[in-house]
Amino acid sequence: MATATLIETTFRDAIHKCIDEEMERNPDVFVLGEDIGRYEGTFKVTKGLWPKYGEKRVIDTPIVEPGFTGIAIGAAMTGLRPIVEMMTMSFSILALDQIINHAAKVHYMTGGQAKVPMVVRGPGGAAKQLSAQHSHSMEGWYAHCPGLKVVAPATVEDAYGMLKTAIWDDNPVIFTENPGLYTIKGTIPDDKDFSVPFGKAQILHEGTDISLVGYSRMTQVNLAVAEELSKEGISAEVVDVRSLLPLDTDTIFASVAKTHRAVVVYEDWRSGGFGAEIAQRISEDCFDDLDAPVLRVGGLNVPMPYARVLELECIPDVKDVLEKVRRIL
Amino acid sequence: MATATLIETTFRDAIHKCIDEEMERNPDVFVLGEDIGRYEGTFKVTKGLWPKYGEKRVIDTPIVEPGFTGIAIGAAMTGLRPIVEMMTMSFSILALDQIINHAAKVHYMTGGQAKVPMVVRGPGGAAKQLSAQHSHSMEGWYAHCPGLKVVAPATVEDAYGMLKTAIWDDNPVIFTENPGLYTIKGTIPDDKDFSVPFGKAQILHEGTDISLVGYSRMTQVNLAVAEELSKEGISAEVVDVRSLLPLDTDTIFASVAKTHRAVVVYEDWRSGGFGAEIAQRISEDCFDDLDAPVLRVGGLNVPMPYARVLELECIPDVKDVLEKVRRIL
Amino acid sequence: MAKSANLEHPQTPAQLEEFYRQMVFIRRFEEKCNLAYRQGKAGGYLHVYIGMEATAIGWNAALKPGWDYVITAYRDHAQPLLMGADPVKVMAEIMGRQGGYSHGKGGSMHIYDIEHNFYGGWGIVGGHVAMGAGLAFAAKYREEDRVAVCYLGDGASNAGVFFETLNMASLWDLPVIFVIENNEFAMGTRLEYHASDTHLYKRGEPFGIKSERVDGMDLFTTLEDAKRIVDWVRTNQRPYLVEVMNYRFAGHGAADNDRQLYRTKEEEDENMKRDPLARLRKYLVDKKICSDEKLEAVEEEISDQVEKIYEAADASPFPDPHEVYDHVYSDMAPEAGH
Amino acid sequence: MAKSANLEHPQTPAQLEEFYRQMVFIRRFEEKCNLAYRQGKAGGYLHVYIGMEATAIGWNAALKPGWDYVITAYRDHAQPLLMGADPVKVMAEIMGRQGGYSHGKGGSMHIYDIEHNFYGGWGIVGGHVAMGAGLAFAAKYREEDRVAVCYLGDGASNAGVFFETLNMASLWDLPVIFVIENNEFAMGTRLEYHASDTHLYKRGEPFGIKSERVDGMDLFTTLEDAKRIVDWVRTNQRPYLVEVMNYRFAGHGAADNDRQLYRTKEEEDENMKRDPLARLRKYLVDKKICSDEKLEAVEEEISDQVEKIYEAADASPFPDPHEVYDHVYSDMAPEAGH
Ligand SMILES: Cc1ncc(C[n+]2csc(CCOP(=O)(O)OP(=O)(O)O)c2C)c(N)n1
Ligand SMILES: Cc1ncc(C[n+]2csc(CCOP(=O)(O)OP(=O)(O)O)c2C)c(N)n1
Ligand SMILES: [Mg+2]
Ligand SMILES: [Mg+2]
Repeated sequence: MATATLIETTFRDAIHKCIDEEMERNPDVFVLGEDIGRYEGTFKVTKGLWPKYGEKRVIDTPIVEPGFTGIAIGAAMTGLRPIVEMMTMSFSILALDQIINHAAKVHYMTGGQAKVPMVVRGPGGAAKQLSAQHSHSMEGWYAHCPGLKVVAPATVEDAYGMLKTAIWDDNPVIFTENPGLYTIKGTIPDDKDFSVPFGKAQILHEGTDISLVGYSRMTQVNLAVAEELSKEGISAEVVDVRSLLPLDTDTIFASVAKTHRAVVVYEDWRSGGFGAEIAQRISEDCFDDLDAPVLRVGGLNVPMPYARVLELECIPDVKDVLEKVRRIL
Repeated sequence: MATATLIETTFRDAIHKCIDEEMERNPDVFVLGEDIGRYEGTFKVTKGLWPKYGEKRVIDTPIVEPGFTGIAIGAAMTGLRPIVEMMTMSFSILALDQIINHAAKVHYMTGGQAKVPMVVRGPGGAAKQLSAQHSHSMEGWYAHCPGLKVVAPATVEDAYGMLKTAIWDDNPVIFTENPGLYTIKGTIPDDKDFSVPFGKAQILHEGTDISLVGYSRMTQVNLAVAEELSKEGISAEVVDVRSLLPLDTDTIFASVAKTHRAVVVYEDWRSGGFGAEIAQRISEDCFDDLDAPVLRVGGLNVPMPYARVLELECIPDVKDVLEKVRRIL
Repeated sequence: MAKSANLEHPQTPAQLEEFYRQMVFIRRFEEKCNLAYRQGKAGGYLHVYIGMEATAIGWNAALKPGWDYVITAYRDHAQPLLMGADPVKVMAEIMGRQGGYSHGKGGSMHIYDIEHNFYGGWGIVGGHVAMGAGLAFAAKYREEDRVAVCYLGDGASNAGVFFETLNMASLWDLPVIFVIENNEFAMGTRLEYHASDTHLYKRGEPFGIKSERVDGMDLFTTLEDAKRIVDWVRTNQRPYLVEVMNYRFAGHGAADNDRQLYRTKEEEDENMKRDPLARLRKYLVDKKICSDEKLEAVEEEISDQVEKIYEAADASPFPDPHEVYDHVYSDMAPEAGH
Repeated sequence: MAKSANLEHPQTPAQLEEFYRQMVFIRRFEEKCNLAYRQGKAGGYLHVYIGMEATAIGWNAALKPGWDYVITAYRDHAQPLLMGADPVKVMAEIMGRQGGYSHGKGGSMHIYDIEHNFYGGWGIVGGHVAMGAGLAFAAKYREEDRVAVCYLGDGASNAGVFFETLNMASLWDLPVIFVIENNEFAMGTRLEYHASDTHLYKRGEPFGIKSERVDGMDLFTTLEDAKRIVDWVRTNQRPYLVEVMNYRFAGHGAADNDRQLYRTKEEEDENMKRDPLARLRKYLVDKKICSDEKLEAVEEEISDQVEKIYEAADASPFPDPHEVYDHVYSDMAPEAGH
């Protein structure tokens, strides 16, 4: 098996490249969303697509998340493959009825007659001082809803490869991009057919003393924590969950079986976030392996405040994770 | 302290009576929702209020959950106390932006200048064969969102007393009524000033061998399980959580400290439901007390199917709880 | 406003008989559904189309079978039956059986026959409307001359997503027809109590959408209106909004036994005079297109047919419990267990 | 359409000078905000009102201070300043300080001054519109003759909840005025690309709501229109929809440096001729109501004032970290910690 050349790029550009390639490959793929065409997208992910593919396949929509998401679902039921950009995932709250009550249930309610090969993607989580209404982490709620697949990549390679899988998938996929990741650098294979399957967690840093389990930007935080701990001679294993639904518990449990300790880290509000599910799975299934309770680090249980000093209080960081790690080491 | 006379009534009538009394007491209290006036409400909870209070205070709305919820929030910000009936809580999905992004955040975003003394209530969870779009358990998602209070009574007395608290509360309260509870019988004190505080779980059946933790209709299932177990000489303690946000972990942990075993039961989809949060709290905080992993019983991770035989597969019942109990006893 | 029905109708006697058969069939089928519900053979929410038949029949006649798209809400038995669906599979679905279109997963509110381009069958009031425009979007995207008909109720026409969709349908020139079936009630709420202006067709106008109100209880005018509008939309590749005035004779759903809470017996009787079935029958007999005996024979034949459909559906087994996990995803099973 | 501005204006010289002061104040305040943003003293999203001042000033003048309600979206500095808010507290909020109206929790998009009946300050496009009707609902419920003014953008006027609200506002006779500020753009999307019919005032018509389009760049016509409409709504206890044609001179938000992606320099220059501030100034000078020197003195005075406001705001400390838990609830703290 020949190894593909590697391309250096950013998280943002990897997503862009993936969309571009799949639009080239398959005329059924199109993108729609607010300000994604002429204005190039608020986070510039779709920059260049409108000049290249025209307004037929790069569609600037009015600011009506329920409406344009519903149109995408209808189109997808006939076999088209829309990629819906949410300007931020926070705004997908307005389209939840369409996503959860319609897209997610079409295959089931039709008894398998219809499929919804649609991707809903966009920045999810806090950016910088966008306040309470623009900083939601929505992926946990989506991951609770059967019929959806939900992924939250943390690396450039996964952004590229998992979006490929998302676009090729015949089911509705929620693809969340933490805005803090857009500028991170990494490599992707120079291979249009490269993809990263759903339902596989990965070990990004091997370790034996404690498992740090997270997804999306929190995996980057966990990597920094592992780095920090290694200076103290503590060997942390970083488990990047990356696919919330389906969830790869095998990889997570295997790590905990090895380390006997785990901290689950997520940006979403701590209470009732999907990290509770992951943590409880470990608590349930690894009961005999655990030398300490599974701890969690989540966002503070408050609406996101504007002032930077308060906002930084809310978003989990290295210090917060370290603090929990030390409690059980 | 004189004991008030007890009145026998049903869950439905207790809610009705509470609303009626509070509308009588306080002219700022009014109700709005679909078909609640002339048509008496689909579950007949508001029957009789329209003739008594007129269309000014019992408002039949168009079928526009976002719109009328928003109007209620605006009115509440000026100090009125709307009770919004969702015909079913499933439909509140359409109003999530108004509830989560607006009502829940008003107090915070205004820095305490404005309050939203609003109650959103209605039947939540599966009724009978209402299929995928009408059978949602929404309370777990609400309980995840700071700024809301979320309660899920399981008994007639709590329906009455917690709704009093909800109506008196200056914050937005989600009050969920499992449709399977409407006809259960019980007693309430003959006292208009009676109330049940939020944030207090209760022990409805004392026991020493295992804690069965649940809320809403699942508490009734747990009571039946405890009954069943007692025949076998097993002493189960039934912890009725009833208030999800705020959550009374003290009572739950005290029970587990005594029994050393717990099963958390909820009707919502198992994966990512609020039961995961409750279970993980126990796993985390009662680590040293636990003799077995905390297990969970949740709804199957599938959209609710129509056929009764399939629907009954999905909804947790006595048998399902017993099965989990036996695994850890 | 509605046109007068005093026309020379262009249909042949054979066509007219066929329309009569369709109408009787839907009426009997729906009556059987109501009966099945009362007997506990169907559950959940079940909404019949009795009284409104001329609308679906007239519009169906204007569409290209197997080509154009149709979508509606939960009052969804008539459309698939007219589009070529297997009535046994429709009835079996209503009865929650393995042999139903969705193998018992959908029920009365969620009938789909994708093969015949009937896209359901939806329970959230207003929720399907954007998807209806999405069907038209797909036709346009593929440069096919399909038309999408999206039915919705008077109650649904207040839903925000409907207006969002009107705007985009017009902005993007989508070949979609919004058929508002104004049957004067949204469940127990009378039109006047839910719509600030009861002329619902006006709602298309601010979006530059051709919009009009027509009678939906007269088959002949409906046939004409539908043909005219469908042809116009196909040719002009623009959306259209039609407010169809009809009336539901039954309660909102099979469980609604409280009609007196929102309308009087007198009002119902008055509206029964508009019964599309009785009117078509009278026309056929008056114009000597069919004899009374002939029609009686047809009616009996159809009653038998519906009976057989019911029996065949009832012979279909209930789903097997393990099927609960099928079709959550197209390519994987959800995690099992409680 | 907009009326001509060639009127004899009824305002006294003192009133006119006061309007000029308001307009200069808003202009300078907003310029200062943009500067603060560029200097990293403000963050997040920040949207200024430059170019649109005549609208808020004209409408504010028609309202009863301390009685009527006002609500708007995230472009929300001008309204509270006009309604009596403490400008230092507004600026401090924009800078995320303890001394801000929301103690730094809201920021530029979420200004509230409930004491003066300014109800925000909202980030979800269209999301506040129903609440605006709710304010009017409350006034009516209490049998007070308050009017609620609900501003929204051209982009927001496509949102479903707006139409739901129009219907209920009319159905329930709510004294609310929907002021659509049509500044021709929704972020980077030009009106023509988001609205199928660009005459947005038509959207009130299907609901039986009196609806019209007016000029929003001329202070004098705005004063007249606003007074006429506010009085009508107060008297008739019915909703009203006004489409106000204005233009934002700045980018969508302080971070929008890509105006050339959606409009040309020529177009901007053309619209700058409509500048309400320059026009009012010219009028005052031409009609010899104020001398050029006088106005320059006023401008300088206000620049100083804004500078002092900025400094006072900047002197306010940042919130203390523990404040993060305050105001989640009115009566309890949320669970603390990560
Ligand atoms: C979002 C939502 N809210 C409420 C309901 C409950 N509901 C079901 S049908 C209905 C009335 C709809 O009336 P209309 O649109 O006129 O259709 P019709 O039943 O007359 O055909 C209501 C309120 C629902 N299904 N979805
Ligand atoms: C529901 C939602 N979708 C998208 C956005 C992002 N967004 C913020 S402002 C804006 C444009 C709104 O334009 P308009 O309503 O015309 O108001 P203007 O900015 O011109 O005052 C958009 C798309 C949002 N805040 N909320
Ligand atoms: Mg109707
Ligand atoms: Mg605008």
